[in-house]
Amino acid sequence: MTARRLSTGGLIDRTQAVDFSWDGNPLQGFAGDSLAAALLANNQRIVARSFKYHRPRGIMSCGVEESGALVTVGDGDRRDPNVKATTQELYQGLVASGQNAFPNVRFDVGAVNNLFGRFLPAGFYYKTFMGLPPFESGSGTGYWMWCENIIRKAAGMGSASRAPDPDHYEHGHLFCEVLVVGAGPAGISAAIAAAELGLDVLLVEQDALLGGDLLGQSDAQASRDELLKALAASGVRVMNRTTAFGLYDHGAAGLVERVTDHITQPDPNLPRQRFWTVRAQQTIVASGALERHIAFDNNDRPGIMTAAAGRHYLNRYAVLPGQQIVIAGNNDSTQIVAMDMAAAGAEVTLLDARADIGDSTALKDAGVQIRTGTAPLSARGKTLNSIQLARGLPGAWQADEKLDCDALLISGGWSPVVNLISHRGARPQWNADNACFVVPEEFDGVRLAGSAAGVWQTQACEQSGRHAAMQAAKALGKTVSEAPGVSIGGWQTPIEPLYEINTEGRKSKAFVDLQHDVSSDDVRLAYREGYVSVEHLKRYTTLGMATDGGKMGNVIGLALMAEALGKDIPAVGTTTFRPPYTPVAIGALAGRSVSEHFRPLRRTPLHDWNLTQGATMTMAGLWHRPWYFARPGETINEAYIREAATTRSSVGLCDVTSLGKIAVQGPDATEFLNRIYTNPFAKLPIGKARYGIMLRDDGIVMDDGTTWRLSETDYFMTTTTVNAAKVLTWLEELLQTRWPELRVHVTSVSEQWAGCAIAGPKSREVLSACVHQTRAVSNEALPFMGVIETALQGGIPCRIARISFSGEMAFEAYVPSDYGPAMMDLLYPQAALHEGCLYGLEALGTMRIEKGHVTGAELDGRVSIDDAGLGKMASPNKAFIGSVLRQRPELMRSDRPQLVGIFPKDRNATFNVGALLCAADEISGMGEGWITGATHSPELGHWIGLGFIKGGVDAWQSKIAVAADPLRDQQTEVEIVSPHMVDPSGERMHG
Amino acid sequence: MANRLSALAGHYSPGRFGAEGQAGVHLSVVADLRLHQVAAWPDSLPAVGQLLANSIGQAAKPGPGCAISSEQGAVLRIEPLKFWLLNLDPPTIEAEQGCSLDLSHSRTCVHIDGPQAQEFLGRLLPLDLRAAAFPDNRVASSALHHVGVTLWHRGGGYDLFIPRGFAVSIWEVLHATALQFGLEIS
Amino acid sequence: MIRIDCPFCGLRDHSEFSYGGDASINYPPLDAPAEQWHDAVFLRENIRGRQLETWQHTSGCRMWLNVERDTVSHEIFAVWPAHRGYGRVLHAEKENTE
Amino acid sequence: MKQYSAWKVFKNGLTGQKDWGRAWRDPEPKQAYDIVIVGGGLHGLATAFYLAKNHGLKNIAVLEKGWIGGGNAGRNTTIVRSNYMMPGNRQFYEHSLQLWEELSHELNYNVMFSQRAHVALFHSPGARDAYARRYNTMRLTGSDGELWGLEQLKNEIPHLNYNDARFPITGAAVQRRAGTARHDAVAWGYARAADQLGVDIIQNCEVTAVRRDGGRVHALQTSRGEIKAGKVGFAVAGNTTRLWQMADLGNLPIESHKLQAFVSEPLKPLLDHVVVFGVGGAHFYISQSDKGGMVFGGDLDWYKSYAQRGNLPIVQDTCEAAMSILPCLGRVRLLRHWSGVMDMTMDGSPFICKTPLKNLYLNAGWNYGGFKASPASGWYFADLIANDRPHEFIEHFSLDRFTRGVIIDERGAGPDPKLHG
Repeated sequence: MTARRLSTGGLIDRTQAVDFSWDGNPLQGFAGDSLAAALLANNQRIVARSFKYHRPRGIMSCGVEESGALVTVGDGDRRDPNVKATTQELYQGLVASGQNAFPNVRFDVGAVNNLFGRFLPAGFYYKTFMGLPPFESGSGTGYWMWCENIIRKAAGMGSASRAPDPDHYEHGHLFCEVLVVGAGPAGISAAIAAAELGLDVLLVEQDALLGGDLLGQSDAQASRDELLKALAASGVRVMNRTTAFGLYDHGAAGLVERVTDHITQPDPNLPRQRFWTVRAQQTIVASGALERHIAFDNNDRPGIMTAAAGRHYLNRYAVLPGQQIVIAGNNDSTQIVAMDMAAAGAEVTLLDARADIGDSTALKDAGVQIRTGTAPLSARGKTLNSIQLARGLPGAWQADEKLDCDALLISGGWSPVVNLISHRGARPQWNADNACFVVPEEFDGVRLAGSAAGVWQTQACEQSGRHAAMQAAKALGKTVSEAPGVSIGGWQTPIEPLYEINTEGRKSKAFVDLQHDVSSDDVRLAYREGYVSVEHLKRYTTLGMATDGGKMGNVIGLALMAEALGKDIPAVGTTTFRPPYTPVAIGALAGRSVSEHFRPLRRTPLHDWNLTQGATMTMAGLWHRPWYFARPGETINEAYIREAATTRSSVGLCDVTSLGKIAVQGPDATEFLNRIYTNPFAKLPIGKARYGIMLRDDGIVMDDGTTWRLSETDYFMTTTTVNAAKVLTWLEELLQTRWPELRVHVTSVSEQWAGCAIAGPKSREVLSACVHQTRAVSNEALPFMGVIETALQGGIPCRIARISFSGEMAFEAYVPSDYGPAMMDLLYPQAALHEGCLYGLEALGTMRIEKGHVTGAELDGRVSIDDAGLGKMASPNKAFIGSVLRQRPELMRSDRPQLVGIFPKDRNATFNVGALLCAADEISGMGEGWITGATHSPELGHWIGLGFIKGGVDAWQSKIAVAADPLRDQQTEVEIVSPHMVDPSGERMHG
Repeated sequence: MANRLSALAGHYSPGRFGAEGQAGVHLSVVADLRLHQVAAWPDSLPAVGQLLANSIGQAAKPGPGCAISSEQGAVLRIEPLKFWLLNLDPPTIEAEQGCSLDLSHSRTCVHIDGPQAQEFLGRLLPLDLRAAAFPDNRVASSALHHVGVTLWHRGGGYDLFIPRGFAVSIWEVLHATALQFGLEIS
Repeated sequence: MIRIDCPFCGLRDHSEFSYGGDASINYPPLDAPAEQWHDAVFLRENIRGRQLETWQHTSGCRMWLNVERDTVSHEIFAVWPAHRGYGRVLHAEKENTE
Repeated sequence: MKQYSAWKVFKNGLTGQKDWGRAWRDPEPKQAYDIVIVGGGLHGLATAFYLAKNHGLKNIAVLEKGWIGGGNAGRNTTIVRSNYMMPGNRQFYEHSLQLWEELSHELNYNVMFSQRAHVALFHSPGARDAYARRYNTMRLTGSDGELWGLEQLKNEIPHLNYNDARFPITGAAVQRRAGTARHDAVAWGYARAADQLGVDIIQNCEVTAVRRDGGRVHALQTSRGEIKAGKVGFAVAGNTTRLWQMADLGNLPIESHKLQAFVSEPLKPLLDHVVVFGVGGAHFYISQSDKGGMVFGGDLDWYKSYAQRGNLPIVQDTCEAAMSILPCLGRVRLLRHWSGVMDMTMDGSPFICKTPLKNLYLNAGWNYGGFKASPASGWYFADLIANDRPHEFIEHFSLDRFTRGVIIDERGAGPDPKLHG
């Protein structure tokens, strides 16, 4: 008989029994329990195994600092590994199990590691596993990887599901004047005070219940009720089950709200968790303090927990942690714990390392046995059954008698939770009087209050909260009356710093970081090996790197290192706390941007129309574009070859909406275009379009497209699909930062217009049957590169340019987007009369390769205008963006790779994009060039390609190159030809 | 005249979705949006603003991030030198004064109201929508699910202008997010 | 989260903005000597501390801004439109409302 | 020389770990050294090691302002690969990978280099083609590389998102010899090995001024006194600009940006490869550490910064990317995120070069890629310092490449540092 549920008291609801399962066994708790409380009430002592040595572990705390009771909650694809049982609310049907153990946590074969523990000190793996033992002989990584395979399986903690997480999450945004973190006495007081000053306050609490330390006090019910009543009346927005996990620049905080983790069958409309981004003008952190452990032999035995945890289990959950309880500590906070335990009927012994603990009358009256100058030296039993005592002063202990007990409650002092303010860059300072790290009262709009600021007494914490609220209000420009501040501390008798208890020469397994099995000997080993800075200590021993973030053990580790160095703690330093304060589900941080909504899908106005016509889609940036329109039984290859051939012989229609479209307007629009394009725009007549290339500042090609002149001051620019946003931003940057004298506005009109290319010898016939006035598209009215604004039948406004990417006579027609499908319903039946077709990106690619037109595959950000064979478009008569740096010597070399066409020597052969072009006698090394495009050319009747090769066509006139593609075991002899492989003189598009 | 086809046509159906009880969020699609952009130069901005205000019978142009509206239409100040004119054609403007541009088809407008409309939008937009910060007739552009959108607080509800190509995707996100509040689509 | 007080839109998250670069660079005339262009395009003072930089409010009013910011603490000291004409307009309007 | 081995571990287990001495000495700085390397990160330590090992040089010091390996050495996602394509980069990173393969033996320190394969996912024919060129270049220059089709990928990594990904995965480009290593161990291993060859590793020694004697560096003023130096090498990552300006050398083609990294709670084996993906404007890489944490990262924070603190938008972006390819990560919890300061250059490539000062050498500008490069970086920087001329593989890693117009930009992103993440 050890831990047990009391029949009265606590904040649980005894009318609501809750069934749950632990390691396959049905157990019962009550509504209001945490999983840890329910396990304790059921006297489950061993609930976990440690990381490295597989030592049995029990419940060690009642909160986020837990390093023992890590369990797996849920099963199947809703399995959550590494859950701290102390923070998991119990609900009907909860399924929990032990982890990192086989067959179970009570009997675990992995515990054999504990026997070999002497061979597994900190960092042992850096010294071995390199090669064959015993002397590490060999070479390469094979032996290590063989060992690693075994080590990986042994390491890790819980096991995550490999199935997709079936739940959903969301992100939300909050704004407030004051954010208060933590709803204990300090936080609630701060929130009320700030609200009373007229401020918009948000109070967040990680626990399900508000009250903080009051929840663990035996006599605080009334004062808690009073505080909550005042809070409810104050207008403060309160969020419980919400952890402020990180503070970021400029008053931003990250919160995670656990919406349904405590519910058996949640509303499917609710997300499992919400990630909130808060922007607060002022932040008050009242995140409390955490009680520390002490290092002594077997200090990790189930049955040992912090004193405050014991008190919480008793007063909040009505679970008495033992019958024979020993409480051991070095500060005043253990006394009330002892009295509460005694009042609940336990046999209580209070050990205090200090010789003098002040007035102990009340303790004695309560029946508590007191031993001053005494501390636990060693714990006994697989689960605690007794302790060996040590007497004397800290630093010089002597072994003393044995004491039977079934629970040991420890208080090694208190660490204010300064994590959040530390995220912002505030450096904690060591306060020797209170043996803890504290931070400045204010740092960049963040203030601490209550025990987070090192204030120990409830009343003082409330005062500290009010003071912080006043200061925050003052910072926000409110006139406030001064509320006195509260000084750090508040104990009757000073704390006696105590980090480790041992006697001279005695072997012990005393843990500093319990979750990672880092012992006091490991810290001393790190010291001997020279890993003495905090960062080295932490990384070498893994101290503080576990899922509890070293909340209980970090200070002990620092203290032991300081002792080894013969220095004080500040000389060793403090570790930097990183967010998140407690671990946060990756799903919550991703919110709704997952699966098909990872990024929005951009649809052209013809999207649904294309699908109706049997389009198979492919990606182009965020867009979906038709890839090909397979007829029944056709493969992709058959489809694109038919589409390209049909277009060249008759007519084809293609959705070109995704091209970027920018309205360039204003009196200086012409001058602007003349500066950004390499070729001249000054004399482009109204009603004409021109192909243009723009360079980056460094002279490399940025983008290309056509620009149509609609009026004296009005242009319509197209860009490539992928670069549309980049080009717009670039133009805005130039106009607003470099050339403010130009009166030009640029506006994206990509979404305004639906575009269709009509290409092929029959294109004019198709178009003329659809426009309002047939004459509008005659050769005279609309010559090559001509532009008109007209209307399609049914009065659909339409702008048309006669431009060609395919090399055929072709038009691009644009109508306002909502009319896009209507345009297709006009064009497609007309095309069908000529046995025309719809074509997709694949056929588009075929035709542009045949013509040697470049796309993003060629213009990859490393290619100069000369490399692309477009050097003639760089005007020698004007300066433009990039005109100076494009002439740097390496960029002007004649042996640079240049754009070429590629034919297989054997016309039946093929090659792949991404193959390297090599000289026939040297198929190795970096190669002479590479292939950027490849297709079957229906026009030529064989495979063709585009690519770059050193020196270009001229250098390879009579030489055979090899397309080397070892990735796909292919090697093809190729001829290098002009990139203009079909209709090089351009008769068709002009015709 | 051919009919306009909304980007959302075929992608939603009216009805009642999600959590039971009173619907917290109402969504509806604004049909046949008429939207022109009118841009001015720094020195002509006051005059152009005045012209636009007059065109809807109002006395003064809207300041940054604000809108003015009347029976005839509305003027939204969306960028330092740019206005959106809703529901009427823009007055003629010389190039020396500025330029205008028809953007009627470039945006899909979804109207959002209902008792939890503000809370709902708080799940999606990083904007301070508290009454003091975003009163009626305020306009803000921001990013919603990686997409640049414009929000106009109008008559207790909100008009959300979404780039047309993203309308379906954003609609799906709006729909999924609204379920927890109880969603009514009309 | 850096919060930038856009002169047009008000205080917004930096995720609505795109960082441009060093605003102290004076880009030379388009036909300036190559050395000048080299220095402007490739060299950076890379200040550790207060620097002048550009941002664009891409998801907001699309204005290019000059921002004076500390590159260590991320504190922002001033924000104003990069284009002086925009600045004049917004300043005049602010005067009128105040 | 105290050799580490299984035998030593066993023996010390019996004798209470009494026999382990300092991994490296803690010497007082001397008044003068033949060579002083500033920066006790991976690159500086590796340089010192190879100066002693390959070139037989003595009288070398490494000055570190804090603790060795405390900068980006300990802030990266530990990925090692050589899938670079541009001339110079290709040979350099391949040599680095070869050095990695023997590093634990060379240093007698287990750096845990695990060649578990680097799997770069692609989602479109265009992306596949771009990888094909890159990986063909690797194959033809003696490295390894493969293209996996969807079926093979599903066999190797069955729990990627093949069902409802916004950008459906269509295959992967794979380098099997690539993998991960234990970052701290690399710093400590180099330090210990260099120390055993006589290099003085001096921690808590900050350079506060560079004393010039005309066109030479005469001495370095430090927080531990003035140290004269025959030759000086800078290898200080995020602080390059500060030292450069201390030497009164003007501006560099470098901007400091920060990059965040992330680790989850430890889990039993969940992912056996390094998986990388980049599509739709996202960029993401993930692997699992031997301890069980999922180690991952994404893009730069997009603005210039010297702060070693992350910010929320990138946390969100990165987790979105994580979920989009490994949807089982939804319930896995992020344990920590942090950030490092990167020397971002104008073309995403580094500098290992001579400087305007005769005896000053520069090693900088590692952008994202410094961890994998560290062995070769040290190797070639040592070679440069010892021989006073660049090896042909690093000829392009010079400061004048922008004047000349040499393009070794692996991304083709152009002269904007933030785009080279």
